[in-house]
Amino acid sequence: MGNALRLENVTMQFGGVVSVNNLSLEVPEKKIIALIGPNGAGKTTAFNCITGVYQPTNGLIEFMGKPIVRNHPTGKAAKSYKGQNEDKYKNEAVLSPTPDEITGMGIARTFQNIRLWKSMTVFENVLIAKHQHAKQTVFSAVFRGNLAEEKRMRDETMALLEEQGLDIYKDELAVSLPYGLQRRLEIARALATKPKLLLLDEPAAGMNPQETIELADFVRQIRKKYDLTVFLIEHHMDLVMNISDYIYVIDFGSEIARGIPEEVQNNKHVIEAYLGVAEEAENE
Amino acid sequence: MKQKKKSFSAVIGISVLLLFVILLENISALIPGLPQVFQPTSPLFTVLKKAAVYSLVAVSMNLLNGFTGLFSLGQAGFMLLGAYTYAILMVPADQKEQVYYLFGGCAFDSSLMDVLGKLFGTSGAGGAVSMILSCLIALILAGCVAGVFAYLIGIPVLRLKSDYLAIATLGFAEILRAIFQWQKLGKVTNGANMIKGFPTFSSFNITNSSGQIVLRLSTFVPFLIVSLCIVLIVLLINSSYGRAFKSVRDDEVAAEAMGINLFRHKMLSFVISSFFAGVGGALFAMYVANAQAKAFTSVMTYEILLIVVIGGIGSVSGSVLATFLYVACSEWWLRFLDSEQYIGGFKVPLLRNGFRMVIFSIVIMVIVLFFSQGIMGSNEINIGALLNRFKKKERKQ
Amino acid sequence: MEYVISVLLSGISVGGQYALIAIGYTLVYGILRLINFAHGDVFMVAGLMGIYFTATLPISVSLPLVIILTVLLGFTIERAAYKPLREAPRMSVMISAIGVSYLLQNTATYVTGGQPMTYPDIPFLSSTVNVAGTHTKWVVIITPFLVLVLVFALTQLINHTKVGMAMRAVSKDFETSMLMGIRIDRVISATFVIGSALAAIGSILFFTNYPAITPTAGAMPGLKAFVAAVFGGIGSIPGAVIGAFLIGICETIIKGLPSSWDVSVFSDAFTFALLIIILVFKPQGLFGEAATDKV
Amino acid sequence: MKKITAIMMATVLAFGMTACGAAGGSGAAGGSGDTIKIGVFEPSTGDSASGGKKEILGMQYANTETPTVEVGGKTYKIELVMADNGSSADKAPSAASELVGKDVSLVLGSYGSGVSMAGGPKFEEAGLAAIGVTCTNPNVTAGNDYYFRICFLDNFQADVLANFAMDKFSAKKAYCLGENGNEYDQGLVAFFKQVFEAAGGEVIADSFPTNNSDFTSYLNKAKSEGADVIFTPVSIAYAKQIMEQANSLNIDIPFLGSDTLDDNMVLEATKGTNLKLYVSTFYQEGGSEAFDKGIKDYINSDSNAMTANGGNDTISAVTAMGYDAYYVALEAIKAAGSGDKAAIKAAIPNVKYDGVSGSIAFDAVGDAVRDTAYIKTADTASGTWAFEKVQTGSGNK
Repeated sequence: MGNALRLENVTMQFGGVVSVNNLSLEVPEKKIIALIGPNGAGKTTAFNCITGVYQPTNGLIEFMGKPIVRNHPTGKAAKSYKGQNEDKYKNEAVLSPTPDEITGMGIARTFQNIRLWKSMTVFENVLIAKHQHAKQTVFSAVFRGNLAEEKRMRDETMALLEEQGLDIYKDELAVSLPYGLQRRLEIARALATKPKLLLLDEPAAGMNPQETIELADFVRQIRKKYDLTVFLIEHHMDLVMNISDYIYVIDFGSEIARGIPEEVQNNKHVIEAYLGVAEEAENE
Repeated sequence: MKQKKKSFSAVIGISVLLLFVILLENISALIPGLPQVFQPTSPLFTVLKKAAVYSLVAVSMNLLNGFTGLFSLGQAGFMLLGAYTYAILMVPADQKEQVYYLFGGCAFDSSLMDVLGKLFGTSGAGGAVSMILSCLIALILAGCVAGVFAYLIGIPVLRLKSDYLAIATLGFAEILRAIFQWQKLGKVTNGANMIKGFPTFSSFNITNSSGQIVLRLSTFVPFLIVSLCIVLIVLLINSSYGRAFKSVRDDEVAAEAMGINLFRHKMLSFVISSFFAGVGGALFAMYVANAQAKAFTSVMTYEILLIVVIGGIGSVSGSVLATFLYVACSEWWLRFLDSEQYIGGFKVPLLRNGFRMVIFSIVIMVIVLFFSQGIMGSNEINIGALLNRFKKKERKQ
Repeated sequence: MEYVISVLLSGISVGGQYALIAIGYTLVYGILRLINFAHGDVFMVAGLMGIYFTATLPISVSLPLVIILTVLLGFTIERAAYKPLREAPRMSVMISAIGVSYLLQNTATYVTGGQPMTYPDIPFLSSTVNVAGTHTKWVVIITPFLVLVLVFALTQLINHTKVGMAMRAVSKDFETSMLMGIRIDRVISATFVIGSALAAIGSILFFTNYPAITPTAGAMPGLKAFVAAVFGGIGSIPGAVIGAFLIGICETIIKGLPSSWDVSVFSDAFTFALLIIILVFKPQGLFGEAATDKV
Repeated sequence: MKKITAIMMATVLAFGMTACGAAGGSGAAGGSGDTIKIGVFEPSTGDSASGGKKEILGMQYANTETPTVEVGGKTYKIELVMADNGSSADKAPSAASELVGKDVSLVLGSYGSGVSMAGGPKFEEAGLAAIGVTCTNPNVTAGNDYYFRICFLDNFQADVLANFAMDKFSAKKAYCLGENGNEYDQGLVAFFKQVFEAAGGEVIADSFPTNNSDFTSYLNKAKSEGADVIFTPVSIAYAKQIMEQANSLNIDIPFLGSDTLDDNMVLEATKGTNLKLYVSTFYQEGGSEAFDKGIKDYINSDSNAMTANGGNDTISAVTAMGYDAYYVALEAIKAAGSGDKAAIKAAIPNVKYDGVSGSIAFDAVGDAVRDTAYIKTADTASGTWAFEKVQTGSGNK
């Protein structure tokens, strides 16, 4: 099987600060891959490049074998560019889709600091994620021209909530849920966009060990059930080692190691740069 | 099931309201000797008409500010576009010479009504048809012109964030006003002069052959049009698109990540809101019986914004309720503060011209500071629920 | 030539007066992220106070009194209308500002009876002078220099005093400053005090030059000063000053264009068009810092 | 719960107020036994408040002078009912219906044409006659059978001033400055241009945006273009500003002003300067000694009246016009033989009255038949108006 996602020489530079430096990685289809690294290593920035929140300064991102993001430094950015390979993509067209276009292609994500729609109920939170695939125009929506479509969206949402065990909360405000359920709701919302690739940004942050174990099972379950590829950022070493098929480690924006969990666990660089910090994080 | 019941009771509620308005308007003809308030010339009806018009504009602003979270202050500008579109299209050909007296006539020498008049006739039932039809077409066109301009303006400004968007839209409204007042465009806009002579709400009163009014519809018509528009806005808000607007308001980043095209949805909301502001502007022109750019200042936008806030940002029924209270207070109930009053032999101090507006602005400040949620918060009046409550009470008794 | 000089002169003086108001906007916006719509009206009230005080008191007493009371007004507005809404959404605060502006204008209408009031002659400032063949008031000549002096003093204050440092910290990061033990309320009050004092001085200069005051006299200068602040990059004092001078000069040049073009009516519209262009192409203004959203 | 309480309060307030309004309305209707009410439709807030208040002053003085009218052997007390139209077209209709609701017999006002045009349809609908005092736009009375006026029209005034400019200064080049979007300013400028250019002169027309305060560019432009006269038919606040700035620029070109400039605020600005200001107006102080003395005593005895007049006792022409309007109203009531509004409306066209501002009669459209205007000049040394001449229009040459 091919790669669901492939990053090639991705560099993200803010002014003089290089957040992601020449990052290349592969996320094979139907696998669970993790991206780890200490705080400020550039993990979330890498996610933001993939999901279109940021436009990388240089590099190429492919999804399902097709290039979706491509850029090379120009103008002011070219002068201050500190990364490598700035000429590699010079002659190719710049691709810079907006986040919603990327979601439309089949990549969905969750956020490090949960971003649910606060004034809306659990049901609505998931229902809105169905909006982009709805077959209706403003007119048909206003004049209720396509009630079947609306019903289909509602039914699918309900089914999804039932699967996630969130149906009993459906009319409650999303923010009133306990923390763990909010995380789960965010994942459910992401699933509602019918993704092929799911990006999880620190799904276990703030969870206790018991919840973390549950989460690991949950991630495996949904991966299987929805036939997904999962790419996640995590601090919890237990979780990462437990569920990942393959791990990339970055620090200061650059890759320092990669491999299957056992390899990474014993890697000298990783222990130096990372594990100490991770333990501190766990001790918190 | 629940949804159906809700919409059913809403339809009933609105029909009852409209019937009530017709009745109220004609009650003085049915029962003689009623107090002055019920006479057709009483301020009650003026206030009702103005409030109806303003409530549409307030709801349209709420759609943008309250439901989509776009802080726009361009409402007066879009009203201006609507008012002028309606006015320019509707001034009858034989009045143009008089109205555009400074410019020796208008650039267009015919009007919508004249065109339709040729089709349906100009008197009797044919005249009525051509009048009503041309009014409707002009209203829709008024909205469309405002909508198209909103689209053009939106391309650059909708990328701006909160306050910047507010100040940019405010600026656009001011620019529009300056353009419409420009004497060089006088052949079209009548420059600084007002355009008048077009059909107003009173034109909808049904008269008999000797010119006497048989059935008054001058308050009913704005109510009808406005309720229709507000129903459409509510339907939009409760549709998939409305939910998408709300998600943009709550969290843009999350909305975008969930596949909602920010720009497209903001633009949609902006254009739709402006469309209804344009219709509102045309109705406003019908209410004041003229169109003049001078009226559409930023003060007007602020007034509407205050109404939205008083009613509750994110509540349609709140906006409507607040409009009626606001207009009635500022234009009717508080007027006594403007003239000297005596209680017994005692002259109440401070009361003189201008005092009304001072009190009024203090009231507004109190509401903004202490009831920052407004009258309704983000809740809606639910007619069905109200009815149920009544039923329960009855049962208890 | 004479004509060109006179246009430039009035442009510079208008710009200087906008600058003094614009600083108030830019300081407040820098810290509270609030467009203080009432600022222009505070400016108008300062003008009215000038009229009422000079009617009974000598100028040497009344002008300082105007500045003190304007400062007090600015302080009170902040405490009464903005402070209670510190936790509320930004839109509510802005609406509160609009409400204050409404209140000030209506009260002014009530007090003055809607009459245009005449600002008194201030010795020296009001007397005329002949510059290169054009007559003008001394105030026109003095304004730009006074502005530069005040701006210099202000930058010293902001860069070298404790309050100034706190102000800079708060404008960079509101929450963190709070956590670092900076007394936010004091800093905000200080901002309003400085802004109002400058508005009061601005009002003395402005109304000496344009002596008729109506209740809406503050609205337009206020809005333009805000545009100037945005133009220069909100939060940046030199930016606001340069923006104000640019807008003042552009505006008078447009007004001074030949009548046959009939474009002078667009002098205000031009200001707004400029604002929109700046916002679209360089949202952070000429000297502002670009803000990035954290995701 | 809080929400519900708020709604309840609002509803109670609404109903309470409606009841109040109702009670007030009916009370007024009942009390009309020996009182006749005259509505005063004037701005006391907004841009034209200053002029509006001075006009009211004339009416109030006339009312204290002649508080009763004898009709059919019975003495009726005259009561003035004020309604503030806020100088804006959107507030005017409700102010108009406020008057209609108070059951007045006829209406006087307004200062400013825009508000008169916006309020006019309300009066027409109610069958209530209105006598415009100083609304000079042709469109006020045209197309409205119920609007009359006792002042001359814009085109007449512009005509007079253009002739004066050519007669007195042999002017060849005139610089005209008006506010953008103000129909009064722009109308006068346009008519002035017509007459002046027809007589072989050259006109440079310019406009400034609303709320402008810097006029130095415009004045310098006039100077550098070599204008012989500067025509500034602007409202009081702008006129004052222009005079002050012209003084500091040492402009020695004569200024021509319309009736709005006949105001003691403007006069004050010219005191002690070298400015030459000529205004056309309805009334010249000294025209009627009895009136002059009476109104001065009235102003000096009442602090409110003093404030309304701008703090001194110089008589504005609008005050004299307000005074005359009151007496025209009394004549109309006498001619009608009752306080009935329809009878009064029918009587007005035939009313003839010799007022302090000249003799007043109405033509077929409802406009006053006037063929002369007073031109007066500001005596800068003493700060008073000096009579210049009586000027007729080109039609009388």
